[in-house]
Amino acid sequence: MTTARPVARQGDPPLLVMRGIRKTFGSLVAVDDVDLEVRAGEIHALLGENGAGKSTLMNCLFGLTRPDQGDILIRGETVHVTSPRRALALGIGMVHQHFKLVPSLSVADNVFLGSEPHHGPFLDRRHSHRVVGELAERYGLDVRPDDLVRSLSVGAQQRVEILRALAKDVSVLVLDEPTAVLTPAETERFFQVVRGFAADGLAVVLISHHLREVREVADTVTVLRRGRRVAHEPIHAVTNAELAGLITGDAPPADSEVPFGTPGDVRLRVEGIELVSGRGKTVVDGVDLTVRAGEIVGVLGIAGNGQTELVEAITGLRTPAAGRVLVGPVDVTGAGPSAARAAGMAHVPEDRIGRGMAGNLSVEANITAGHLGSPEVGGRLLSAPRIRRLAAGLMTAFDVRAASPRQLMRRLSGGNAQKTVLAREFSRDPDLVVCAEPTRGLDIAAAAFVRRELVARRDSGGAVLLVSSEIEEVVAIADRVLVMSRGRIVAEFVDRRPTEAEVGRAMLEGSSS
Amino acid sequence: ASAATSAAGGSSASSAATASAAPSVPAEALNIIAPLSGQLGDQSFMDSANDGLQRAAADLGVSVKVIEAGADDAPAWERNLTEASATGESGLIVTGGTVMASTLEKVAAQFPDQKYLIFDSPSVGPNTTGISYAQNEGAFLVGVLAALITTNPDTFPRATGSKKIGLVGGMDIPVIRDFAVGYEQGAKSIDPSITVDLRFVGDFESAQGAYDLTKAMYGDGSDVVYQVAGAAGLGVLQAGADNGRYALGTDSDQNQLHPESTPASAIKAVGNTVYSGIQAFQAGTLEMGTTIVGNIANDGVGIAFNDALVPADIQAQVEALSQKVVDGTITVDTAL
Amino acid sequence: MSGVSGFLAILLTSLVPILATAMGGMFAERARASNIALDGCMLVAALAALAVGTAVGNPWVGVVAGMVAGALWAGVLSAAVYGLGCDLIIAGIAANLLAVGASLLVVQGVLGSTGTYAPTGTTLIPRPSLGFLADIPVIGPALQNQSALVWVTVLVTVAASIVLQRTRFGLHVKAVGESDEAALAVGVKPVQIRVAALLISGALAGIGGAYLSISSVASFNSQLTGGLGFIAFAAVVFGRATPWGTIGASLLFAAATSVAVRLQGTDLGLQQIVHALPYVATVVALAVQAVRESRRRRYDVSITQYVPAIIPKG
Amino acid sequence: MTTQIPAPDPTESSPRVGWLRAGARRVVPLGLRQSVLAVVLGLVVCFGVILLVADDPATAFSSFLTGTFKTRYAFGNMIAIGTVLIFTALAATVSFRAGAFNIGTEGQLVLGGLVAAVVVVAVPGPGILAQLVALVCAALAGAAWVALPAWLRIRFGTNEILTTLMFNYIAADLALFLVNRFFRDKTSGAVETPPLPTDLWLTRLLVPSPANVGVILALLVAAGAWLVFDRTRTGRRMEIAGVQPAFAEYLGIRSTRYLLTSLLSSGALAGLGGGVAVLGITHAYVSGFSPQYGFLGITVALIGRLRPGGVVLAAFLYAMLMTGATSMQSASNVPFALVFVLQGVLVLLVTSQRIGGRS
Ligand SMILES: Nc1ncnc2c1ncn2[C@@H]1O[C@H](COP(=O)(O)OP(=O)(O)OP(=O)(O)O)[C@@H](O)[C@H]1O
Ligand SMILES: Nc1ncnc2c1ncn2[C@@H]1O[C@H](COP(=O)(O)OP(=O)(O)OP(=O)(O)O)[C@@H](O)[C@H]1O
Ligand SMILES: [Mg+2]
Ligand SMILES: [Mg+2]
Repeated sequence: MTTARPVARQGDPPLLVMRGIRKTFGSLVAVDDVDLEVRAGEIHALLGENGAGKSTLMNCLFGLTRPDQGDILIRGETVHVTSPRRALALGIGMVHQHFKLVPSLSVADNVFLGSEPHHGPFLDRRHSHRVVGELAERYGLDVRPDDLVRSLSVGAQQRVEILRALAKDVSVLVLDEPTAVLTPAETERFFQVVRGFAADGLAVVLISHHLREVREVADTVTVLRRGRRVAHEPIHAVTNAELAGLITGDAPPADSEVPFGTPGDVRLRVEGIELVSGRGKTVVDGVDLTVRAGEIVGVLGIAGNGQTELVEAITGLRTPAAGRVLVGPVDVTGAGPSAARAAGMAHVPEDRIGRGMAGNLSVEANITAGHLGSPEVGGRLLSAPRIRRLAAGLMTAFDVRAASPRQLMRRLSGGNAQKTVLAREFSRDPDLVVCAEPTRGLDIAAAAFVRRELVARRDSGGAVLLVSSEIEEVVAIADRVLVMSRGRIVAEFVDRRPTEAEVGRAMLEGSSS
Repeated sequence: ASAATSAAGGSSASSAATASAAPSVPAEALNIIAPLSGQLGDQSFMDSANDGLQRAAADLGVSVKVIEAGADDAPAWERNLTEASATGESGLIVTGGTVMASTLEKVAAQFPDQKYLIFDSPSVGPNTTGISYAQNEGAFLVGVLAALITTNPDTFPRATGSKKIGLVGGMDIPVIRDFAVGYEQGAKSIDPSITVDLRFVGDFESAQGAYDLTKAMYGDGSDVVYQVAGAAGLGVLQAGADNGRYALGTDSDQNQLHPESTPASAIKAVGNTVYSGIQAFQAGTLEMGTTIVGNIANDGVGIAFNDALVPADIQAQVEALSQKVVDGTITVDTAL
Repeated sequence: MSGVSGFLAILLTSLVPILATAMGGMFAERARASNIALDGCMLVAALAALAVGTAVGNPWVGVVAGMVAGALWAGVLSAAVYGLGCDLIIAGIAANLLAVGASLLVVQGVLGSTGTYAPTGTTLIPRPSLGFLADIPVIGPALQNQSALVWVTVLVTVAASIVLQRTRFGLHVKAVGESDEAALAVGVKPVQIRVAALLISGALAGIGGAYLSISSVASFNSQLTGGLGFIAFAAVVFGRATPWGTIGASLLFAAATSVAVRLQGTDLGLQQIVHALPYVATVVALAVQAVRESRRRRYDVSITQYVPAIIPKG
Repeated sequence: MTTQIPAPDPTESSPRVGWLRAGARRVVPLGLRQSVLAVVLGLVVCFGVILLVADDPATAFSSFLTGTFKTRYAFGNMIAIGTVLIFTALAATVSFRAGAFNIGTEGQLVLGGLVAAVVVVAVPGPGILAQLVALVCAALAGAAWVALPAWLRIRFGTNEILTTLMFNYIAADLALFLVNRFFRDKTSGAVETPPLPTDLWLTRLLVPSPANVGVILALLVAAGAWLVFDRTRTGRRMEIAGVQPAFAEYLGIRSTRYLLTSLLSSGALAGLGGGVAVLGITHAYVSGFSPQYGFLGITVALIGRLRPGGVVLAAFLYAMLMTGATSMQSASNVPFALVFVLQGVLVLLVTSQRIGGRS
């Protein structure tokens, strides 16, 4: 039952209204009293730092989490979104930041998962294939209904996610960082599609970290900072600089200017590394690089361009199909992690949870795990007091905050877990540190701590290979920046700090599709 | 009615008196504990023993407590036997099963004043009386019958005259081999060209497995299959009924389970011998350190015919050979 | 009956308990709720089928009772896993132990029998005659007079395959088996689907169990499965939890049993060893499968995915 | 800047059969409190069953709980059973800690027992030497029997739960074959080796009970296990490899080597348990000498929280329940099967994450 419509400033009444939304996780307030209004035909950008609460807010809208407080209104009526199924029924669709697809099912099955067209108990595959085909055609999304999702490229998977939202006949469409994994060409095509949605009268919420993109497509922006809404403006009313200020807060960036180091001997030499995946795809295609003492070498690339595999090859976790890895003078190619470690390498792994720690062992066991070979932990038999002392010392030095050294590792927060990894790796006083995505998921203070530690290692004569997808971070502290794309090094910036734009262009231009 | 050559008739479990450990038994009455090496319910060996025990309880005024144990739990046999001995309250401990012999030997030595009766085993010490059965002789008789069946398809309409007979054993263990030897000898004494198909279920429990095995044996030509497979043997008898051939029962009279296809059962008169053992003990005539051998001569083993299927002349032929065993003209081989 | 027909006949009868059970196990496996308690489900089902079938006087009621009992037992497993938070595998092992204990207690405490429970007067599952069809060479004699449960199993197998491949439920099972996140995002509840899959696995194992106790012989004891439930489980694993794979693996293991039965007839004098053939076949099949899989993923991205610990250290 | 790598790697094939790729699996029960609570709850369940089936529940329950301590014999029995359970539970512990499920301890134990019975009479010289050689051979036999499943698991990731389980059945058939063919006591109708001469029996304690000096060996082995687990680098590395193989790999720990060592030790311990059971309890290889000691060991290991000390306590506790059940069986009409129920219930309760769990 529609009542008198409030006359909105920009004409139509908002299709979607979120009012006073609040969501806490334990003591953390992820979303704090946030309002959001989106009109039909509007593309509304939702901006904010990592952890600002964007995804959480949208998860509340989509029924993936229940807000502690606040109302959601669709076309002026209060709705209770209790589950994703309910959200879809209400005409709310979401394309998730982390894809939620079932790899072994077909595109059509994925698109209709949870609300399959059916005759009685049986699936009506003919119908679902037809609908998927039609939608794909209409919006120019290039996918085939019976392809298996696991055989699709990342971009195609994203299209499947979008189709899934569209197939439900939605009026509100949430796109959570949809372009993070797309190539520039894909991004461009994608934005055309999004404009098409808006033209069809959908209310679109777009989460992105790319101001340029946002400016290109969005009509309105809302900025969150630490769970609070700090701005809500038409896009043309704010400049990029103003937006950046709103996103990061008034405080200047935490890192002060890092001076260059003074390179010494070669500590890591990688020659012509090639890696082939199980399906015969070349993922690393002849990479050469060197890292010297007193130098941080940054390797940047969009996810999936071979960095992960390169690091695994360097650290001995993977045997390359061709090429050599020398740590100092020692050839450690294919000799396993223990050889690389013995040669003086430390490794801060990308997969912190799975590789970098044992969540079900104590912090003490984790932090001393790299020292089992040394006399610090006892003679022929281990000495419990010595282990305890070593662990306590490391925890203090690296500011690891845990209830007790005996606390389970998996109960630590992300930042403290990463500090534990650093403590274990750096305290072995390695000649060479290979670290991958060392600040992923960390808050600003923790990330700054990690960067300071990396610079400190360099300044005390260590060699650091920093593999990351965070341009800002690499540009800020690396002495040399290499850009990796499609398994090759496609650009190198020596003796100067490149601008983020320069590097970003290099990353995107060579990017795989 | 079954004309058993042994006194094993009426051994079906239904006739067993349910009364037993009545607390009202006077103090001087005989107290019997019977720790067994397996579980009841096989409608065969163990049930037959239990039948004898329960009849003793009903008729002789003794109190009986049967203690079962897993058939594959040797430590429990020893435990139960020792516990029973240690109470000192039991005038006679009855136990049984070939597998129990070595355990009893150990335990009986520790309780020289305790008296034991063990069935299906020779005596294992001065304070034990053994009852052993010439199962090879019983098997000999059913072997003779099996041979007569497969060579007389006219008399036995379900037979094909293949001159092939079978035996399904539970597991390939010595006692079962003893059955097999007697069975084969009996068959060959009728016609040396008869072949015996010997197969094993692998355990004494899986009736379905025995059923399939037997079915295969009929498929391979056996006219009649003799089961020596404990509880699994029910599958053999059922297969005989289902496949239009014959099957032979064992230990107890199993003819009535499938009267149309079970011409006879070999009998081990376990219940009867246990019963008379207890009776002798009460009368003070049970000699410790000796072994009572149940054979054809003393009706300890025998054959129970299904009169509806086995005509008198055939029964007479079996009887004739039976007599030869009794008078020593024929010696039945043994695997033990 | 020719040698081949005889072989096929035994293969079919050995196939029923493995295949029916494995088709159920397939659902559970596909939903990532491996039911290692299939053996226990079969055991309790065998007892329920026999006891109820005998009491009611109708073997089909017994089969249904067996399915219900099997499903109930899988329900116990679900409760332990999703209610008590036990590890799936450990709880499965425990459910198997419990099945032995519970069935022994019921046999003794309720049915008043011990060891083997073999009631008299039980009506068995009928063995339909095929009429003139029995004259078809080779196949006819093999199919003639097979237990009606053989045909039921064929139907169940077809139905289970269709349910998995062509129904919404099947799709949800597969989705849940691969990604809880993906399922949750579209409102499919993983635990609910897993419990349903487990219940189905228990019910179908119930058919396998009932076959052992009221199809050919009316008798039950706690050893009657002889590990068939585990063989069925191995068939699921070997068949990669796909319908065709599971059917093929079940056929393979049933064939091993059939071969063992036949080899016994040829006097090799190694009868105990022949008896182990189905178990050996299972190990060989699993090994072959693993070798194949490991070839395929030799160069693949290393798997760092960690199955979360069952329980933290105290 | 963007940070996410959300997409599943399309090159990685998704594991279809969940745990086929045997991953780490850790079976460490929660706190001591839970073990105690589980035992108490388990007994409550038993009491419920007893109430249902017993004619005289009070007698049944009291003999269940106190039967072990009524006679010296029963007590010795408890020690004897506990001794073997310590071995099999340590066997389970070693494999669980290494992240593998050795469900084949039963088969390893059976073959260990057979080998001990055969070797002990074949070794010339004094009894003690023969016993030592026999026990070593028993352990080797146990290790040998797990070697193939272990190798398959390590080399190809074969599901060791199923292979070790199948090896139990194969072991039973193999043992039957070997005894029948070569080692049978020709004077006996049962499948057993000839009774050992008394000087080859493990020295008995608490005569006439089957308790024997094997218990000292068991305690020594448990102490050794504690030392290895808690005080050596090998133990720590084994633990890391078991808890999280990827972490171990990253640290340069050859997790497969530790896994192999663990599984072989596990088999050896089970085989040793079989040797002790044969030389100390049945004094001959008797078909059925093991009332499922191997499977019971798994339960005991879990109740003992995968720690040697806990295992020792749990083994004796469990043995007490078993001897108690024996005495209950003679004193009442409650069947021994109750122990199986108790066992199942205990496993569920001990491994539950929702009972008595402290966070
Ligand atoms: N399920 C959860 N449990 C605990 N904390 C959570 C949960 N989900 C989100 N958070 C926390 O809430 C905060 C907001 O997270 P959210 O995912 O909404 O951020 P975001 O703005 O989407 O960041 P990003 O740009 O990195 O995607 C973060 O601190 C995050 O750690
Ligand atoms: N699944 C969850 N459910 C409820 N609360 C959670 C959950 N995960 C984390 N929390 C709580 O959210 C808060 C933030 O946790 P988080 O792991 O994000 O730490 P953090 O503040 O980001 O620390 P760091 O910067 O070191 O990563 C903590 O109080 C934690 O207890
Ligand atoms: Mg987000
Ligand atoms: Mg955090």
